[in-house]
Amino acid sequence: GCSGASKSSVTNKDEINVCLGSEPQTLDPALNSAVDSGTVLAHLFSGLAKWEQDDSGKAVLVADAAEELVDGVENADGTVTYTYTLKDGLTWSDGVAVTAKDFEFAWNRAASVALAADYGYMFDVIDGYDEVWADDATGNEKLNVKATDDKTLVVTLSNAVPYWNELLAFPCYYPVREDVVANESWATDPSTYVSNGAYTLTGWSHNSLITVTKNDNYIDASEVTMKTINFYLSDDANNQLTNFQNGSWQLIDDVPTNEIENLKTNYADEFVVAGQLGTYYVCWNINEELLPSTSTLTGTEKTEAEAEIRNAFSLLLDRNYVVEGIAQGGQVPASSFVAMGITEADGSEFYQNAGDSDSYDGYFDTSADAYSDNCAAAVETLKKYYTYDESTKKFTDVPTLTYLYNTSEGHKAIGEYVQSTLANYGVNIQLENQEWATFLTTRKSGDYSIARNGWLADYNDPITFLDMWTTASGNNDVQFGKGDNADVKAYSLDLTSYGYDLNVTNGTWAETYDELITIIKSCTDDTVRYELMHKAEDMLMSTGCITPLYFYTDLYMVDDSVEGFFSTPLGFKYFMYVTYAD
Amino acid sequence: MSLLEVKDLHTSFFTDAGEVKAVNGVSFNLDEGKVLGIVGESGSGKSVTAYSIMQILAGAGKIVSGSIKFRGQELVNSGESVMKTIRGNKISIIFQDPMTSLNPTYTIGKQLMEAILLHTDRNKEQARERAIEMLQLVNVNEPEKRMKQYPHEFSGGMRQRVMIAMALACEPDILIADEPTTALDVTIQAQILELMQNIQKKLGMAIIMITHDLGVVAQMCDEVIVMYAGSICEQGTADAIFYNPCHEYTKGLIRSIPTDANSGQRLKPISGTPIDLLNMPKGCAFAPRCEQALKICLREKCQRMQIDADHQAACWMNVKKLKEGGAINE
Amino acid sequence: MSKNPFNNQIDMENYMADDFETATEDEKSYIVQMRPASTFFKDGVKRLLKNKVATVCFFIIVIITLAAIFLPMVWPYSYDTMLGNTPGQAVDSSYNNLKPFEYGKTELARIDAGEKIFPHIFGTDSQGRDYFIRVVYGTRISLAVGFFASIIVLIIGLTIGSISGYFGGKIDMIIMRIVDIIYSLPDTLMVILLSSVLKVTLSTALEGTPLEKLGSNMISLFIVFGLLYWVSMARLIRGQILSLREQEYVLASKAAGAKGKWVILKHLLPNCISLVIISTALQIPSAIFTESYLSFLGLGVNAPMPSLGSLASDALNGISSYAYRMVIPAVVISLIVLSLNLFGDGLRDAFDPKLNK
Amino acid sequence: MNSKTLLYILKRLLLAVVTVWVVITVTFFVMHAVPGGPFQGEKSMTEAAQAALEAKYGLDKPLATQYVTYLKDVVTKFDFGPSLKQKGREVVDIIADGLKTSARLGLEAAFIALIIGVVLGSVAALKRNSIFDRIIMVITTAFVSMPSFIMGTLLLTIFSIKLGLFPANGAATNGLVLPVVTLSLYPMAYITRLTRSSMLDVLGQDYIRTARAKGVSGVKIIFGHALKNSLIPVITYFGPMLAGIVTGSLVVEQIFAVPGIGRAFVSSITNRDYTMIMGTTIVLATLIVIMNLVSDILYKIVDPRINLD
Amino acid sequence: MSNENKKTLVEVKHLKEYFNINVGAFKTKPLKAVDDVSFSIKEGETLGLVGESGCGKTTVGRTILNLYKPTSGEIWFDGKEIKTKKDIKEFRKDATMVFQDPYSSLNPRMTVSDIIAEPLDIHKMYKTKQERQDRILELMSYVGLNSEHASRYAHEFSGGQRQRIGIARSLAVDPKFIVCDEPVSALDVSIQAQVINMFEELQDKLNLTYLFIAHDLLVVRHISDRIAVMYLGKMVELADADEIYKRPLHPYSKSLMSAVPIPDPKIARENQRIVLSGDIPSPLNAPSGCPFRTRCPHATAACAESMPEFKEVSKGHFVACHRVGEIN
Ligand SMILES: Nc1ncnc2c1ncn2[C@@H]1O[C@H](COP(=O)(O)OP(=O)(O)OP(=O)(O)O)[C@@H](O)[C@H]1O
Ligand SMILES: Nc1ncnc2c1ncn2[C@@H]1O[C@H](COP(=O)(O)OP(=O)(O)OP(=O)(O)O)[C@@H](O)[C@H]1O
Ligand SMILES: [Mg+2]
Ligand SMILES: [Mg+2]
Repeated sequence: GCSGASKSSVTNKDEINVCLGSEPQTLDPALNSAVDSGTVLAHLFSGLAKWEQDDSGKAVLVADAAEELVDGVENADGTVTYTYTLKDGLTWSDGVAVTAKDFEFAWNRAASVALAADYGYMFDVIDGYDEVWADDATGNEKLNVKATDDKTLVVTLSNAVPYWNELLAFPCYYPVREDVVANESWATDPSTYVSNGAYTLTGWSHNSLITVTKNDNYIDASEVTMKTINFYLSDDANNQLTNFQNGSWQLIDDVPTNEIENLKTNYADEFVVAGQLGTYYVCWNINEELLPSTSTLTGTEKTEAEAEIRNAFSLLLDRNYVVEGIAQGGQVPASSFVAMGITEADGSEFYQNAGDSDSYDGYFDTSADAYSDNCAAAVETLKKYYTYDESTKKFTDVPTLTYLYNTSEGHKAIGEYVQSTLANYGVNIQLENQEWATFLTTRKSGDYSIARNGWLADYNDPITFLDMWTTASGNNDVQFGKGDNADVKAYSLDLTSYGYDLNVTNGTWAETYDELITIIKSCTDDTVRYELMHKAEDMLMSTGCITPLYFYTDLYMVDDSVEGFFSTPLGFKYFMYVTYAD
Repeated sequence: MSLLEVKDLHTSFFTDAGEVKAVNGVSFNLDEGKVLGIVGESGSGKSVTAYSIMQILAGAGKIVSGSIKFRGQELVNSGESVMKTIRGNKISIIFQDPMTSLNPTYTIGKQLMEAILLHTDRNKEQARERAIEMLQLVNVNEPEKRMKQYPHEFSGGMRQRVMIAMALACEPDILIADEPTTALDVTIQAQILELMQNIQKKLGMAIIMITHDLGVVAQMCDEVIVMYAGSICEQGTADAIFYNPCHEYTKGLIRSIPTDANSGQRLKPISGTPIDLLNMPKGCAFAPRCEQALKICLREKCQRMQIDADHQAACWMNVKKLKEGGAINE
Repeated sequence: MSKNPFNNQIDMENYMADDFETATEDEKSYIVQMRPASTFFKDGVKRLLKNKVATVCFFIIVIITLAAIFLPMVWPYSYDTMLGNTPGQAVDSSYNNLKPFEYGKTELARIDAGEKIFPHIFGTDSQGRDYFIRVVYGTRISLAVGFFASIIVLIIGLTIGSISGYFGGKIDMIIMRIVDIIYSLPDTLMVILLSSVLKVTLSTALEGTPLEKLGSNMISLFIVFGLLYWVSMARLIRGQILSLREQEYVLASKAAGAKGKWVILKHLLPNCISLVIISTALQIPSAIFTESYLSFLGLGVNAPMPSLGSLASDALNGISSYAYRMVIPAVVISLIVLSLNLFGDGLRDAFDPKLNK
Repeated sequence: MNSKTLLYILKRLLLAVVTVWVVITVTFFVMHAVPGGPFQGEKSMTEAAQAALEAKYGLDKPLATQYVTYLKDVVTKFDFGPSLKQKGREVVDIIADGLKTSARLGLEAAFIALIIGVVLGSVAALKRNSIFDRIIMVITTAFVSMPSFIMGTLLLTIFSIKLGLFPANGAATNGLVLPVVTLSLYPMAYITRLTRSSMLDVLGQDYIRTARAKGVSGVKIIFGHALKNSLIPVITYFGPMLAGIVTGSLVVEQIFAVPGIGRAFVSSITNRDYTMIMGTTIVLATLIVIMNLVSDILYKIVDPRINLD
Repeated sequence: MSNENKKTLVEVKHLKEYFNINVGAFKTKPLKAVDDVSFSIKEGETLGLVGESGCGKTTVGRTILNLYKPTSGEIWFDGKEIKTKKDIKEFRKDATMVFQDPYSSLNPRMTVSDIIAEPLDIHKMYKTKQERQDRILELMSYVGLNSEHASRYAHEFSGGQRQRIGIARSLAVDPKFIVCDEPVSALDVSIQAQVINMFEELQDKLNLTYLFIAHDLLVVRHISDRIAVMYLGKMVELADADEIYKRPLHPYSKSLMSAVPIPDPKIARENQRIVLSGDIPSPLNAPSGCPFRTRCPHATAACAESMPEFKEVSKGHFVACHRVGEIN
């Protein structure tokens, strides 16, 4: 880099110092739900599949502990069975051989009620999961996974799952050994920590440093170039940047927003913006009254009016500014909910196929040129419902709304932007800042009018963005089908053209959207499935309750002497193949 | 040569409100083995005179002019190094309030030994023995045990005795006792005074006894100085002062004490309030309160004049009497 | 010595006869004038004015306070207007992060066209808001927080402290144990709890009042102050009352038949006043500190309203590029706190001379 | 005398236990009254999973039952339970871990502050109203007037980024230098001012005059006679201050990435890690109470007049 | 100076005042500050009360005024026992107090007129502002204060003037009885005489009755009709002023009288002082029997056995000593 500050070059070429975040809550693969600790786990464990970089620099999935990644066999009842053979010579870091039984044990453990892991639902694709979590479950129910012998693992899924291989590479699918995890705190101390991957855990000084060291018994040890990785633990962006700038750390995963502009110029080669599967959006409480008190609209009319109003407000926001002026991390303005990077069966981007316009992607035009027209259109729409004072060019009777966000510089800035922009049109918005846990509770219980929101995909499939909006979903922050909205019959859906027996006009959310998601989940025809998913997104977007702002990116800084480093769309970073340039 | 010669001493405090002339031209001599009493009302500069001799004035206080000679050696402006050898060694002082004059956080023993260690070449053990000896001298029972105790475990009288022991530890030539019994009870006061008399007889040192209690002066002193507003208004032997006061203030003072003689009658107090040192009048400081005040008293200070061989006073009334042809002494 | 001492001591000829006439009472009283009447308060103020540092500090505080109150009324920019954000047009990000005295694009164009544009003295922040006026507003908020919080602390502390000190015994014992307990409670947790509990109750109560802009966080901050930080004030007052109630004038009042309330109101509290003023002067900085600490945790004022603490902690997030954005509020905080501290010290020296021998 | 002191300590300890118990009780119920729970995330768990976890940690029981169980475990087994967030770790271990660093940091800062503060304060008092005194007073007032996050950032920018003298990471070698300095400046300045004013007070006392009259002079008066007496207000301040900074300072720990208890505590609060909150509160309260006791006893040692009642 | 035929105004019977003092961590012990004291004062009379520091003089004075609740014993005023709250309230208008320390007994935040009028304010003893003002001026002229002093603060006055303010305050409610607790001890000899004169003048003018506490025997003797001597909470002797001064019977009174420094060098030189050895015992650990026995030159074993009775040995002369007959 051509930075102003002096930066010492790396002294120990066998070692890389990185910082991905603060103290992980766990290094138990089954319990883990965070990306930073997931990265550490990816170095410590070897699942049936893993990510590697292909020649073009793209991250791809390859077989890891398994001999190869196989295709599933469809059974008569619609379930799909995969049979994996483990490679020879797999061992745990304590020398014991890795067997298929370990996988079977690990998966059942991760999905169990007893563990109640955050990501237990990642196993819901496997046959038997529903029985494990049934209300009348005894605790002895098992997933349909069987180790037929030491080397062979047979797993049956409820139906074909396009992202199955990706799941296999996910930390919660890593194997663990029964005798090791019998000790509840096995994963907190290097002395009891047993893993089967490229590295072993050699040091963990809590809240400051996790050290992993190359495992020479690892089956692909020869490919692993980096001897030691020090994962420093810090959650302060300034602190991270300082350590990067003075050369202590070679990679940091967070930078202070206000420094980005300068970093982009001063550290052009080292400042990296990578794609990430996620969307930042503003979410509206569907039950919040938006119409002026003088309005006489009721029922369906009211619902539709409010949807129109929300969509109009959405058009007033300058997403290019949000991305370039506020977030500044190379994010992409979003006009649909399912994130950029989520691909369809043919490899095309889902978001590019969203909406029905040919001239732009998504549901409205986010290009800078279109902004003025969008605003004008929005104002016209709003005039239908609110009084417009032509002299001041402001609406006078829009009810005061509250924008809820959780404590963070970036969220605050966006909130302030939204407030300031809408204020230009006479819309009064109060900002309310809540501390994280309180915020989550408030948002989940629907105790807000507008809230900042965001969603990161767990795997590359649109369904991860869509099934969260079913009535009963815990992530249904908009409150679709809840509260007053439960009885609103304003949604229509006709799937007869796809061969499904579903045709509802003016039904409730539960009668339409929930049904749609159920159908998508059991659909095995890729083309139809993606079309149905677009339909679901159309439904979501038409309510106006989801105002997408931008698609997330992953910002990090990596020393320019580092070679062989790569990261996946889900944000996992790989240091095992790193070497230093001279 | 006298043991101590104080000549035209002026000491002031430089405060926010202005210069407080606490001592205003005080001169006296002290001979070996004598007891000199200094009396005067509160604030008349008795203590400041004593502190000036020791040069332990508080921060804002300064000796403005004058000379203090100890055995012919000039002490004013002699510097800390000289004073260090004088204080506690050649001249010692006992303070008015024994309650606050001992450091509450150190044992009696430590405080007693400090001066001994400082001024003699005794070692610790010897200093301890000397301290115990001194405690015995001032009638403190169980001195060994007392050495280890703290001041708050002592009664007022005992503390004052400790102060005396401390002052006498190095056998000083002069002991200044600044109202040593004011804070004490009558019977305890009697004890202390008797003790001081005995020790004075035994050791033969000179004592400057500061008090405003004329009774104490009558009992203890050979010679008496009467102070008012920082100046000496009368000086003489005890008998001269008591039986032939030649200054209106001294007269008023003696009149206002309730005695056998005036019991059953109204007292004849000095009227008015004490002088404000910040607003000193041009003439005699006592004039505003003086019933006999003459016109000249308001205008001009009277010099100190010899009445008798061993009696001096500074009062215009004497001049008037003389002028009218009478004698001063009746 | 000579037998007739006077002859050689005084030259009698120098004096006129009437010099030796008795002076009249008037002549005497002419000499002793009483010093001009002055009260304890006047004396204190006099001493305070003599203390140059304290006086200067007092004027700094006054100037800062006046500026915080009146500048926003005349300033051409407002604390929450994003200069680049005009309706119907894409946001002009050239207004963001302006350096001091720089102008945005359209402003430059207008200047070229001959218009006079008021400068952005401290530049703008990352959102294109005039930083100077934000600092002024921040000062206003921080001062208000300091002031109100101290008042709350004062009222509660004074009441509880004087009750505890005056009645003593069991009441005192119980209150002092409560004080111990409050000292040990985790205040971050309390702040979070109170903000969330109070949010619900307050936000409806506040609706439409000027306090609404401050946000419930701020109001709960005041309440938290009231509930948690009164303890040191109460202790202080209690100590003072404990010693005051032993004064003989209290006894004199009781001997005249006075009851508890009379004694507290007429004798004890008036004699605590200087202590109260002083510790309030010193309490304000601590409230400002606490607010800035809470801003650091994200529990301060509601955006976009700034406080000095939130300005500084926001600026941390760009410290190497825009260090001055942190330095300015930091300097203002330090200036206020420094002035208040020095002024408080001066007050103490002036009104409580025994603490300053 | 000795048995009296012992009895006093016993009585105070008893009171301390009561105080800590009340703190536990208040914190426990407050904590549960705060919205949000430990098993929340950006991605919501299914209700079944949440219920399973709550059952696992006993959070499904009535609050009163939970409270009784918790108290019983703490009192009888000294068991603070497992952390609800840091899976597999015991609260005791986490606290011990964090306290190790925080205590070192705090102790170093506190003692540096004490020593420098007392010396500077004494010297300032001795040279009262001199230039030296003025400079000390202005500088210390400035230190007292600067929030620690500003001070910390300033030091970090100067010494770590610009000069590169010290690492910005608390876990590195020499990593604690800057945090210690940051942490010690405020108490140092405070102690300096405290010492100065109480020293001036003591210097005006009669017993100092006595010492001078004995022939003791200058420096010996300050350090031999006045210092001990003027330490009393310093002790009052020092005890709770020590307890305060030994139990971690969030701001400093955050700025310098120090793995201390302060950060752990605040994050346990924002995470609603109930057991961790309780554990830390207990430790903190105990420390404060004990430090208060210790400073009262120190009092007695310095000032024999004080009656321990 | 005979008060024989005057009526008794104040009567104290077997007054006890014990303070509970913390000793050790949980124990308290009664400190017998006043232990069974009886006396009476006639109207217009001055009873002097002397004794060493801590012997309970102040406590007697305060307990009579009900500033401390008596542990036991009776207080009669003007033929009525003072018992109920109402009695006390009324009593407060008839009996007041002058304090030792003219500095701490005046509130520094109040003007002279407010200080003087405080009792009036408390008892609401005036109807109009003017009435109050007139009364204040009247009181000030009683004690020789200038009316222009009314709006000043106490700290601007000298000790003697302050004490006048205090006295004016105590006169505000037109009392019959004043407890003077060492009112001149803090004053200079020359000022002391002014104040003593004033007390005497006021007594003549207003027919006041005083309980005059002091440790300066010369003063007490000058002002008192009768003198009571206390030692360690007990009354040891009570007689006419001249009688006790010239013929003290109790060994403690004897030493007390002889210890007074006489401001006359000749007498002082000849005076045979009885100097007691030893210190005053702490009232917490008072000696058994006669409290004075530890310092008494005449003490015998019997003295340790029982407290001698306080009995009248000649007309109006009470003593509490086992050996009163033998040693004189
Ligand atoms: N530190 C000081 N600062 C200012 N003025 C002082 C100081 N010490 C003494 N004075 C003034 O000097 C004058 C003389 O005081 P000094 O103590 O000598 O009186 P004194 O005769 O000893 O009285 P007392 O009998 O009360 O001890 C007093 O008016 C006093 O106000
Ligand atoms: N409020 C109180 N609580 C406890 N003890 C007290 C109280 N008031 C007085 N005492 C104790 O009672 C005893 C008698 O005190 P008192 O003040 O009556 O003595 P005194 O004769 O007036 O002494 P002095 O001459 O010093 O004024 C003393 O030992 C004193 O310590
Ligand atoms: Mg004196
Ligand atoms: Mg008394």
